[in-house]
Amino acid sequence: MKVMTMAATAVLALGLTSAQAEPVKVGMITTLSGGGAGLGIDVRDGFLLAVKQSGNSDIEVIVEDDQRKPDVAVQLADKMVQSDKVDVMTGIIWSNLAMAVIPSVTAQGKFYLSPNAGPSALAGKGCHPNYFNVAWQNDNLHEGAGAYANFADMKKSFILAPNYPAGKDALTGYKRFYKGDLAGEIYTKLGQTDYAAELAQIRASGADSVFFFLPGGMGISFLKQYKDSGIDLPVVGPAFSFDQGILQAVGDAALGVKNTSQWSKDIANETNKAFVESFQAEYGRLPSLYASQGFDTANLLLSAMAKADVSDADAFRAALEEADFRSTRGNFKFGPNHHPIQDIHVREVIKEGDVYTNKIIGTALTSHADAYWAECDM
Amino acid sequence: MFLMLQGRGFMSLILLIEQILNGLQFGIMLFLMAAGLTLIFGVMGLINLAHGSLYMIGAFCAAAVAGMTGSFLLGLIAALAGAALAGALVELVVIRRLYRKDHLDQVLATFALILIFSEGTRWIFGSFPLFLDVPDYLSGPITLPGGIQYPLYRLALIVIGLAVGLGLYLLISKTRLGVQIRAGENDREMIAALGIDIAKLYTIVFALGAALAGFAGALVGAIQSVQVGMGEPVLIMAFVVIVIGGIGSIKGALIGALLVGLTDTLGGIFLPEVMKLFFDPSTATSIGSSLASMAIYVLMAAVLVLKPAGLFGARA
Amino acid sequence: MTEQAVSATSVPRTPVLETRGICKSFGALRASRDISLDLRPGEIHAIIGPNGAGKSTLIGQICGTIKPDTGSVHLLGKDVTHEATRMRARAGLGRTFQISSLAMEDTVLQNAVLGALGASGKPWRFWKDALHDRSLTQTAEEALVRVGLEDLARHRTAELSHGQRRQLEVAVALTLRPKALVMDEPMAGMGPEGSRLLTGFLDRLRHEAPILLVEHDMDAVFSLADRISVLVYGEVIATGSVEEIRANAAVREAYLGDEA
Amino acid sequence: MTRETYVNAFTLALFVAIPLWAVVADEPFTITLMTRAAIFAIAAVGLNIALGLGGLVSLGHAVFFGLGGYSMGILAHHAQTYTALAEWPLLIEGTKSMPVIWLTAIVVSSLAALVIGILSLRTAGVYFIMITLAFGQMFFFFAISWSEYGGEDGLSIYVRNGFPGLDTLVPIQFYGLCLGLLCLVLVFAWRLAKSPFGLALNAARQAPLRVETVGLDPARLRLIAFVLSGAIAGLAGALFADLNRFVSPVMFSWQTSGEIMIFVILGGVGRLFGPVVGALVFVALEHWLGGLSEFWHIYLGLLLLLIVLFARGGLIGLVAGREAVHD
Repeated sequence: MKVMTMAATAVLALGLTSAQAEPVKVGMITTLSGGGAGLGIDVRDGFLLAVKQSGNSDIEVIVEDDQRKPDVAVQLADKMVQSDKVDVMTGIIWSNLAMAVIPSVTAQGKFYLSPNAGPSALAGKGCHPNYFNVAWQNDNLHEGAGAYANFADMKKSFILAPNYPAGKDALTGYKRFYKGDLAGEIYTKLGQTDYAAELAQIRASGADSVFFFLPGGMGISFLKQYKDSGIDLPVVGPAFSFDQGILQAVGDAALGVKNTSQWSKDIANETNKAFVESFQAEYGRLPSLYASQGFDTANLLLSAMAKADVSDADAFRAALEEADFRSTRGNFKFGPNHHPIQDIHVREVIKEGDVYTNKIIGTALTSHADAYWAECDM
Repeated sequence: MFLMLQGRGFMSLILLIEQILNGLQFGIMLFLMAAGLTLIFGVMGLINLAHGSLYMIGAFCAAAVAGMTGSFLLGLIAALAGAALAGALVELVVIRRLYRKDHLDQVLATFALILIFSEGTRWIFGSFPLFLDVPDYLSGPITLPGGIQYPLYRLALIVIGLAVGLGLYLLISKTRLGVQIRAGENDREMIAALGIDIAKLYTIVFALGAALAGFAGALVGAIQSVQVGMGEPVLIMAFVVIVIGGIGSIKGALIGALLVGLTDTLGGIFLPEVMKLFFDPSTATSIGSSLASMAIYVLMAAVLVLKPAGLFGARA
Repeated sequence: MTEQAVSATSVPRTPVLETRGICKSFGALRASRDISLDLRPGEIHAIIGPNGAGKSTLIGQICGTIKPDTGSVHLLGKDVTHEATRMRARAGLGRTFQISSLAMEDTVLQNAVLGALGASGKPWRFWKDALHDRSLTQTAEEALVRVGLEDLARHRTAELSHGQRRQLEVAVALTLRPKALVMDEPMAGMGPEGSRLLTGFLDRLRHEAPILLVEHDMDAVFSLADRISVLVYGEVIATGSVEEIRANAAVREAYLGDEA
Repeated sequence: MTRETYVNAFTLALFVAIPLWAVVADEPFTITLMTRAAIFAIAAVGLNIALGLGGLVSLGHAVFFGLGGYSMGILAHHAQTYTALAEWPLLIEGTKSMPVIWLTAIVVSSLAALVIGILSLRTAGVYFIMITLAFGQMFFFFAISWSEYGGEDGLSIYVRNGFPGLDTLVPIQFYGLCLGLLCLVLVFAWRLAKSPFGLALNAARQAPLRVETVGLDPARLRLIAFVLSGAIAGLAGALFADLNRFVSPVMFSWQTSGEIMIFVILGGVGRLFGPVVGALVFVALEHWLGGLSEFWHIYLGLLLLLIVLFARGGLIGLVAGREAVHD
């Protein structure tokens, strides 16, 4: 039933847009195999869902798997620019891959719309007119967590993250807003799976709260072990460790944890509601943060295509800057460095029937911009 | 060092003991993984890079069965059975063709098996991590003498690990299979002379090693993330363990595992603290953490430079 | 006992190779017990003994792959006890192995050239073709001619028969222009014809370099040896001429008696 | 001419013909792929000196590949940010000149190979495999946390480094440079295998005791082989970094070591063109299989397995048979 209605709108939309738009070729490089493939698959599915719903046949999407290897990503980017002659690129999940690919893509005059990674270097001095970030600057969610910690009257946080650049950015972001003292600050090994030693330190530190950024399997391991350790300090973290994709694997250990996100499936607006329903209908699972980012990225692109030809770079850029699309997040606009100015929400992990998910309990930061825009000179 | 740390305020003797306990527990988990690896090398002379995949298979079997039945115990049994079955199958189809080949071919072939197992698992179970939790009767902390709060499950892991170690010791020293295994380690011709079916013995030993890995995967999976690729980091650690202990030696594997467990755990805590004597806290944390992540490899290189065949190794 | 046996023979000149009271134990097993031997210019000194008598251990200590617990090894009057195998080789000690130790994938010529290369002491050349280096190939080819393998020079070593590999072992040793040779069972696995040829060859070779010969083939030993030492349970129980050894009661009891 | 010679000539012809076709057909990405294959081939030819000739199964060649990459990354990074690399004891500045970068990469990776070799060659067999792996892991974790040069994010170089008289940004010109270096390295490896050193090293692999008995030191032969091998892998690393205009700790990972080894075994261990064929086939597979299925690693795994089990001597062995490698 639902699918049929969608198909009908698609045909309708096709008739409306095909007359005006110039065909746009999109190159999507994302992680589809190996560890972390779940994120790339969600971004891809969200993006393609939006394209399908638009019914716009003037958009061609080429999807390639970067295997989470920077060198593969760089070469795929070369291929898409040189051989496929794409106009717009998107899809990269990881900051280190983004740093490898984006500067050269934008230098070659292509547009890049980031559906996930937002390294600080590309928000500040390394910003580029053709680079747009539709997700967040890397620090944003951590800053939101810091702000929430103040709100929740946390005075002595114990903070930890893996020992790599994004981890350092995370702790910096948290500290930027957090006003209390630190009970401890730890960099763990990247890929670490056992946190017994860190948990013992947390227990002994006299902390009143814990902030952590441990993406992927690291976060699952940490939360399970945290619960098992019997420490019952409040935990706060960015949405990455509490996302739909991995929440089921964490289980009860995540219940009640506060996490910060620019998106949640219960954000009350029509676009989001329709997105969650159609995503579930199409793929048979609840959408994740990453899926929403992929979906928004595609809609941003479609909105620009409706206004300008991609061949006219200046007009197309201006159209993108307007961000005239309905975001699943509600309020969305770009700052001067082409990074989002948006609300960062606080969510709590709950159980709906058998499924673990999040519900919004408040807003940590309203119309929040990143800390680097002043350094951006374009 | 202890005094210095005490001076920093939040390091106490209790904490130190707890961390040593953590190191031991981690070491014993590594031992479960390393025992199978070293057994397989000792008897068949095979370097099995795919051992980590069997660990992963164990965890996935446990998660799937525990998810369906709600019983952690059934999950563990499934892990043992699943990994042993996968091990026996792989031995029959691929591994037995590798015994006569050199290490180079073994490395490449078992590397290929990793690719097949990892992507195959992802194909079956999808790209998202699975759920496997500590059973209720083992969850939460208990209080040890001296007021140490320690998770019951981790204590159980220590006990199970030691029990498996003891079981292996008895198996090898007291049973008929053990006699055959020891014969296989020392003299291949002797096995034939004893009238033992070598092919069958090898399949059994490989399945046994696989079952140990799968068992470890299931036990660890309950407090970690059950996901594709979970086996590789552990595999490398297990190799570090058996190389330090001396390849083929179960005793070496146990001692190597405890050494690696303690080095890794205590290094992660103390190196950043030590660095704080020389640098400002933030730099110290960062440098100390980098050194800590290299610590076990430095340990291994140092052991090999001093004892080129490991601590208890007989042959190179 | 050994003192007496040595004095019974009369080879005048100073020894080329000498062991003085070497002892070696492996755990409880005493593989060498106070062994003093020497090898004098122009002679073939055979070492015989039953299996497990410690012949291989003795050779290992002479050539430097095994370190004696006590005692010393002297080559051309110099104490080489603490020198590595390769240093002894450079000083002029040639060796053939009981189990052929050759580069099997390489050609016969390449193996011989390896010897010449070792003798030249200059392996650190990375460009010029070793098989087109006259200074190396000449030595190698001469050695092959001497053992009668020149026609097989281009063949892979793996294609050689057992006996031919033995010949190649000898050829490689010859490329070093050794001052003394240690040969570990060179006749093993050879047919009667091959043994006869090799016996004749060694007979002539002794004037070039004296030979310490470990051999099971008693016919060869008795026809070649100037002196024989009998090793039993790690101990030299007698050293003397062929006649003396044949006549020695202890030897007959411990060793020859078993065979007879 | 043996069949292997024909296979070698055919391979070389592919390395010339495919990119030329790509220029004509305006398929620049094919040139990029061929450049990737050529660079991997250089690294693998380097490894083959240690592995094929010396019998040293090193699972740590990513160290040298990575050091070459970081030599390029660090020098170019300082050049593009106009900062000095070191001011004391003497002023060292960055550079964007490929020859200088290559030389640095070779020197740095040789020195590392010397130190790692001295320590690792005390061991043998599996222990050697594992100790080289351990060194690789040390460098990997160090690079990840070395925030000055990007840590896990790595370092991006915005413009490819320069070579006198060439525009390296033009794919075919950079490819020509890489192919030229590959040929140089091949000639070197070919001469090396036949040289007195190569002869001795080859014998040291098959019969170490024999080599010692003729008065040579197998340990030192192996060490020099390891250093030469590392130096070539380092050169390849510098080129690889320049191809991607990017370096990251991934270059140090044990998977990288494994892949370089795969190139060698896939093509044929100890054969001059084995690594070249292996690298070419691997890059082709990665490209085509990757396009066919998300789960292409399964097919790659199966293929590798078949080769190990049924094609001794790698692909070249399969086509050309087991012929004399030398002479």
